[in-house]
Amino acid sequence: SMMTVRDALNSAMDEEIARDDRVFLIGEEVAEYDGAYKITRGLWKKFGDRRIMDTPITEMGFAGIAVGAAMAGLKPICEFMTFNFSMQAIDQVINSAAKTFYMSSGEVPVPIVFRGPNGASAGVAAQHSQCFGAWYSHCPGLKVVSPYSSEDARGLLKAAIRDPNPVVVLESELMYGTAFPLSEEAKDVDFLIPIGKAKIEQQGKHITLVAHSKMVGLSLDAAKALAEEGIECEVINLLSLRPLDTECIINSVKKTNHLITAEGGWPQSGIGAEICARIMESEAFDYLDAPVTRVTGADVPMPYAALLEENALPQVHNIVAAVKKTLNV
Amino acid sequence: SMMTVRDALNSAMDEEIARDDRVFLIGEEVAEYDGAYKITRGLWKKFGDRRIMDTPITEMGFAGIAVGAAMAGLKPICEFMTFNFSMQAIDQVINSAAKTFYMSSGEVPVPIVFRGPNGASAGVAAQHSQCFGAWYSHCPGLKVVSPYSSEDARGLLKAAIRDPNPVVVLESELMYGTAFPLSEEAKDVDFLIPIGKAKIEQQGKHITLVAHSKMVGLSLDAAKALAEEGIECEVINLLSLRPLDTECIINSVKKTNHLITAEGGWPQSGIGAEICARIMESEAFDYLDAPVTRVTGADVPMPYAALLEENALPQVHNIVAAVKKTLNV
Amino acid sequence: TVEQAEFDLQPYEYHKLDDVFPKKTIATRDEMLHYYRQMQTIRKMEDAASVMYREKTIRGFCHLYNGQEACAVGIEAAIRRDDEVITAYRAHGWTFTRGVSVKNVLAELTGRSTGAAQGKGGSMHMYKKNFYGGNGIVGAQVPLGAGIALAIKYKGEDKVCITLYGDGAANQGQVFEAYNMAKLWDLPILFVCENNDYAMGTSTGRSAASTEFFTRGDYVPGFKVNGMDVLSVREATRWAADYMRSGKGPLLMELKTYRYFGHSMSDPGTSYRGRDEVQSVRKLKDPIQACKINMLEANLATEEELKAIDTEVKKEIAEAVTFAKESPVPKLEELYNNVYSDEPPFQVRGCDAFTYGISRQSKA
Amino acid sequence: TVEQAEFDLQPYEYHKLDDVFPKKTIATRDEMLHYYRQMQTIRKMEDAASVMYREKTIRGFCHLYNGQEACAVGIEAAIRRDDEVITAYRAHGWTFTRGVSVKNVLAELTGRSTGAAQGKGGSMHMYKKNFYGGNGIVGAQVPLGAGIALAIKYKGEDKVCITLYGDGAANQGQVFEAYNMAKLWDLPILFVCENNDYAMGTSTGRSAASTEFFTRGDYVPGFKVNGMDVLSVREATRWAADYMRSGKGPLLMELKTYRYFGHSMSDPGTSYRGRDEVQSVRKLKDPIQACKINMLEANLATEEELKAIDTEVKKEIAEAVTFAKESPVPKLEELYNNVYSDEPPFQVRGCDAFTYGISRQSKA
Ligand SMILES: Cc1ncc(C[n+]2csc(CCOP(=O)(O)OP(=O)(O)O)c2C)c(N)n1
Ligand SMILES: Cc1ncc(C[n+]2csc(CCOP(=O)(O)OP(=O)(O)O)c2C)c(N)n1
Ligand SMILES: [Mg+2]
Ligand SMILES: [Mg+2]
Repeated sequence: SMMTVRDALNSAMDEEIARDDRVFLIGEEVAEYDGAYKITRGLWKKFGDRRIMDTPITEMGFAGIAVGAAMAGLKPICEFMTFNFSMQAIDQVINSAAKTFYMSSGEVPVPIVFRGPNGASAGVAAQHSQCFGAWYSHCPGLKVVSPYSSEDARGLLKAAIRDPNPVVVLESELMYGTAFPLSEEAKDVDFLIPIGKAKIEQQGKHITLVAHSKMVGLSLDAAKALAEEGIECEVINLLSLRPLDTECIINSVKKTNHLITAEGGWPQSGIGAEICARIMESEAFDYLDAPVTRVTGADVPMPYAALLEENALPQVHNIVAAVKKTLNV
Repeated sequence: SMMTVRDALNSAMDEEIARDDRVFLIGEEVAEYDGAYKITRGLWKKFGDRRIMDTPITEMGFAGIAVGAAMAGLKPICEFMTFNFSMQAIDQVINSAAKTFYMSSGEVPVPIVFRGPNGASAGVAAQHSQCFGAWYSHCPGLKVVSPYSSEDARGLLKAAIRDPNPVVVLESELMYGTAFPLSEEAKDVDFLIPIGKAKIEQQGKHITLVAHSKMVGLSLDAAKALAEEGIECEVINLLSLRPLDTECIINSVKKTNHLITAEGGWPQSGIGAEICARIMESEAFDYLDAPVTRVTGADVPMPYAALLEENALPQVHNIVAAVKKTLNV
Repeated sequence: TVEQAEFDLQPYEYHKLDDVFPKKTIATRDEMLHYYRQMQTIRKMEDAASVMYREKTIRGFCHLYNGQEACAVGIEAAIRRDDEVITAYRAHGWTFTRGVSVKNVLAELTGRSTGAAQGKGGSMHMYKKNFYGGNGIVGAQVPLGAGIALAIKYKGEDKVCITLYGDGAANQGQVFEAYNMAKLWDLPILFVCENNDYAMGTSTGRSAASTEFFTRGDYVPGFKVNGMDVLSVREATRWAADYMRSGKGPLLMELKTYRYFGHSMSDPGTSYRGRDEVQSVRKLKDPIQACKINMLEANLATEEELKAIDTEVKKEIAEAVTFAKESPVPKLEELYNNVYSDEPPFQVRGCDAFTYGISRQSKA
Repeated sequence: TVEQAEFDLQPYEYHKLDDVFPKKTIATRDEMLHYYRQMQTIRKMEDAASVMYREKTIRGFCHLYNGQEACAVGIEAAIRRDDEVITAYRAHGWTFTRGVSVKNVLAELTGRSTGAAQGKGGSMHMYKKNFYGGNGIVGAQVPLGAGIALAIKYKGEDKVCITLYGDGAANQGQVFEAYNMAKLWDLPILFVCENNDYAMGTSTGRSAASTEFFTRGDYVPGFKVNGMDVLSVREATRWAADYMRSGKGPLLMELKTYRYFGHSMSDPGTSYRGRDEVQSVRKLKDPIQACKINMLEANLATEEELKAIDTEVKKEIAEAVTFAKESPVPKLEELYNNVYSDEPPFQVRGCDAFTYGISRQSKA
């Protein structure tokens, strides 16, 4: 059967809130309004004010409150209406959530989930289109996941909620309405995707494409187009950005000898940069028949006009071109 | 003659404030207290309340005020007591300062400098020891510089103040008291170091070490130690993290065929990662006789205890070991 | 028709201020016709935007100002062209009163190179001399406004800065930080809280422990104004501008107003309030209707004159819509332009390792 | 000596509250001896820390609590052990009253494995059950405290959360955000502003447009207490705790106090205030002296008894100093431990591409 990413996220929260009384949801418009992007639809009607809490527009304050509640033994899901607004609260995410377990040497765990749409949406311009993958995954103490499909969304969000650590869940607004087939296994209330493990979406022998979130779809599309020309791509869906599953990438590179990374965020010190560095530093380096190159967002703030926006973000043709350059075909 | 980094920064501000009435300094304890780390010593006595403004402890607010003043034609120097506290204000740095010129398509320039100590200090634990090099340099619209020596500090800070764009100046608290020789040229009131250009601190033919800020010193020390074993290192002082002077690194790699990066921040998606990626993507890749590897801070929040802290940060031996591994000696 | 008339002002409420505002004011025929035309232009411009949004010629967010026209027009009537203004993302009305033509506003919404920001900014980000946008981050414009006011004081200019934010934004911590510094340093800033009862789907009572927004500056003197009456807004702002120009420091004005559309075009705006509620405000409190009735009753204008204005406005809007739809989209190379100010052309990385653009300065 | 005595309380000031506190209170001999011993222990522990800092056995920041002892001890006297407390970086006193021994506090300061946080946290970051530290980011602990209070209410516990911050922190925007949500949701939180006149080198008048900190919660009822009198603090807190336990929501307590040392050990603390000022507070308002005089005058204790306590305290501190200096430093492998909670051992990258550690759970 099919399920949208929206419903996958919704069902994951629904089940986890039902399962564990310590789990509650807090954020702007998450309750009575059913969520700005309707991810939390129906939850307030079902669980009421205690479990589903609307907040004023005060990101630093409510993120801090959520972290405090986690320190005191609850398991908050803190929704940022978009991750862009998490910048107002990022001190609480990093300094209070990510670092406290270490600073307290194990005395104060902070089991919290920060989630919401991340990266580009459509026509919302520079302040509303930033990808926070690189920033958050830079920081030890946090875990960072980023689902692509509905199955990913369900399994990762559930795993994040059950994790005793702070986990950032980076979703894509542009994917919320996309429906994916859902396996029977993934419908299980205990379906969890282990944080820190990547998934090979498609086997291939000529080149490896590594991506997360929406870029997995573009990579699969590129792979399809390239298959027609006899090029078989192996597509890796990272799922987690921290811990990053280096082993999976290394093994794939040992097989394909070629690697392209794809992400929606800015290039400099992005996810692709880290992957390049890890490959360089690993034994996979010796297996490379060509240098790794990155497909990324353009190195500009996001413009509003459609044509510009389209070209500020990676398209299938960028991946295809990168593959051909790499394979020299 | 010798000058400390502290005095270099101080003199740069002193001269630029004297030179241009639009330049003013704003931050916590910068005026009457002479600065938490005494970088602004004497400026308030000299220039008074109008030019040197103490603020309440409200980073988001005063950073926003500084950005607003820049939009309205002034040239603020906004001091963060340490860059750790810039996390409370980072939305104003990124969304208001870095993106506005682009969003307004050239209508509203934002000539502002954000400066202060960045990265590790001594014995101040996890919340006070983060390096923001990777985060800030990730973002187009910002420029990011990071001086090592007194000459760097003077020339870069002056260039930053005169730049019509938002510039982040990442200093090192641990270097403030260090004295360096200062050339006659660098004493000039119009001494500027161009933003975006790296500097070769030392020529060498066997391997290139790329670093910024305090790590330049460690790289030079490592180079010295290695020289005794006949290994000649070329040491590049990045000076700017955005724009990053890829050309300088590429040219050096073409000569030495080996590269090590060194930084104080966390490894994942750090400065070294970006350099690895750029080298991979450039013609320099073909000149590499061994993979590039990174020397970085350990992938943990900063601990307090001296032995742990020492080992959470790169030491000369890490660079030396990395060089030897790379050169296989 | 007469050349001028006296009007009763709507009752004000005060915080740490005496009963300072007049009870009546005189407005001339020209003034009133001007306010009417401006409000009507904003209204029709927004209506056009809503149609274009539904037609999908406008994308993304689109926050309309319908119902709140008297706020911008009333304040603008009391300040000078070179006074400074900054607001949030609900910025079309202000962009217009600050001097951008309807054409350039709508062309920005359609993302054309003739737009106020050459298509880079869209609905939330338009600018003009003495107008600093257009900020998409709720509350962020408030410290910016205080900074603009700081620049005024620093330069010794005889200006004030009008800084607008919503009832939802009024809870943001940085707003309180700005109050504090504005008061400490006596900055010439008028904090204007446009209280339209809702922040997206959240009514004020659910987000604010005190909904007396005019009092929330604590030590910042404040007052509450009926934001549906352009003259009441004008008189309060006039007094406030004088106060600030004389160096007495910040003030806080709450404008009680209402928005007719949903929060943004994607919000039907009916789940959290009844259609009745919206209808009743439209019917009983509409700022444009009120202005019209005032004029007619005072014999400042005839029904026909106002109709004629309506027709002219309609025509202007229609032309602007055509302009906005037919203007060229920005050239692809614009993607790379204006990343940095005053920089020689430089290479910018595109979406892969082989695609680069050249960044240049490109002025509208 | 007598078993108990009645004492006059210091005058209180109120905001949005009637004159609710008693004018007098009864304290027993045991209570007073306990308060005296606790305050004296904190004082001497901090004095020891200052010596060790000068000797360089303590590094980095070291914020001492001297002068403010009656705040922690007075509040602690009125709450229960399982009530919750969170404070800022000036945390040694609270760490002690919450149950960490002087040994473990000082060993944390010397960065030893026997420290309260095994040497990971240092001066600013110590914790204990029902005590959440120790936060180095000015103001950040205030929303955290509101979150702890939220958890209390959520779990239906009969507890309150004491959330402390300084006069400087009182200007931070997130403090106002926390007031708002605490009031909207009637959280059982006592906001405690420890007003010691300075934030580093900035006196309150230079950083706050209103220095009436007990009023700055606006809709949050508040009161101002002489923070140098342990019994006045105790009685106000007692009343507040009852109020909060009965579900009436947040309160704001300003404690007027003073710090004797510089802001941190690296601050001589004399450029922004006169030595006279410090001396005069020490002489005329010292909380320990006041407690002592109260006891002696009321015949609750004899001079000898108090001297005996002083001697015991001195001994305890001396032993703790030795302990802190002689405890082992953490093993190098601790560097990698406790990055994540409840995680099987995993590899962590060290400072170069060839150095890795194994991260494990390691409890003190
Ligand atoms: C920091 C931040 N948080 C959340 C949002 C999403 N958002 C945009 S507008 C809005 C409601 C603001 O309401 P109000 O301040 O009353 O202004 P109005 O829309 O009524 O004009 C919200 C929650 C945002 N843009 N920025
Ligand atoms: C967000 C942030 N900004 C600045 C600092 C640096 N800083 C540490 S303590 C302090 C002064 C705080 O004063 P106050 O709140 O009065 O507390 P006190 O030190 O008097 O106890 C400052 C500015 C910080 N730690 N965090
Ligand atoms: Mg509103
Ligand atoms: Mg203080």
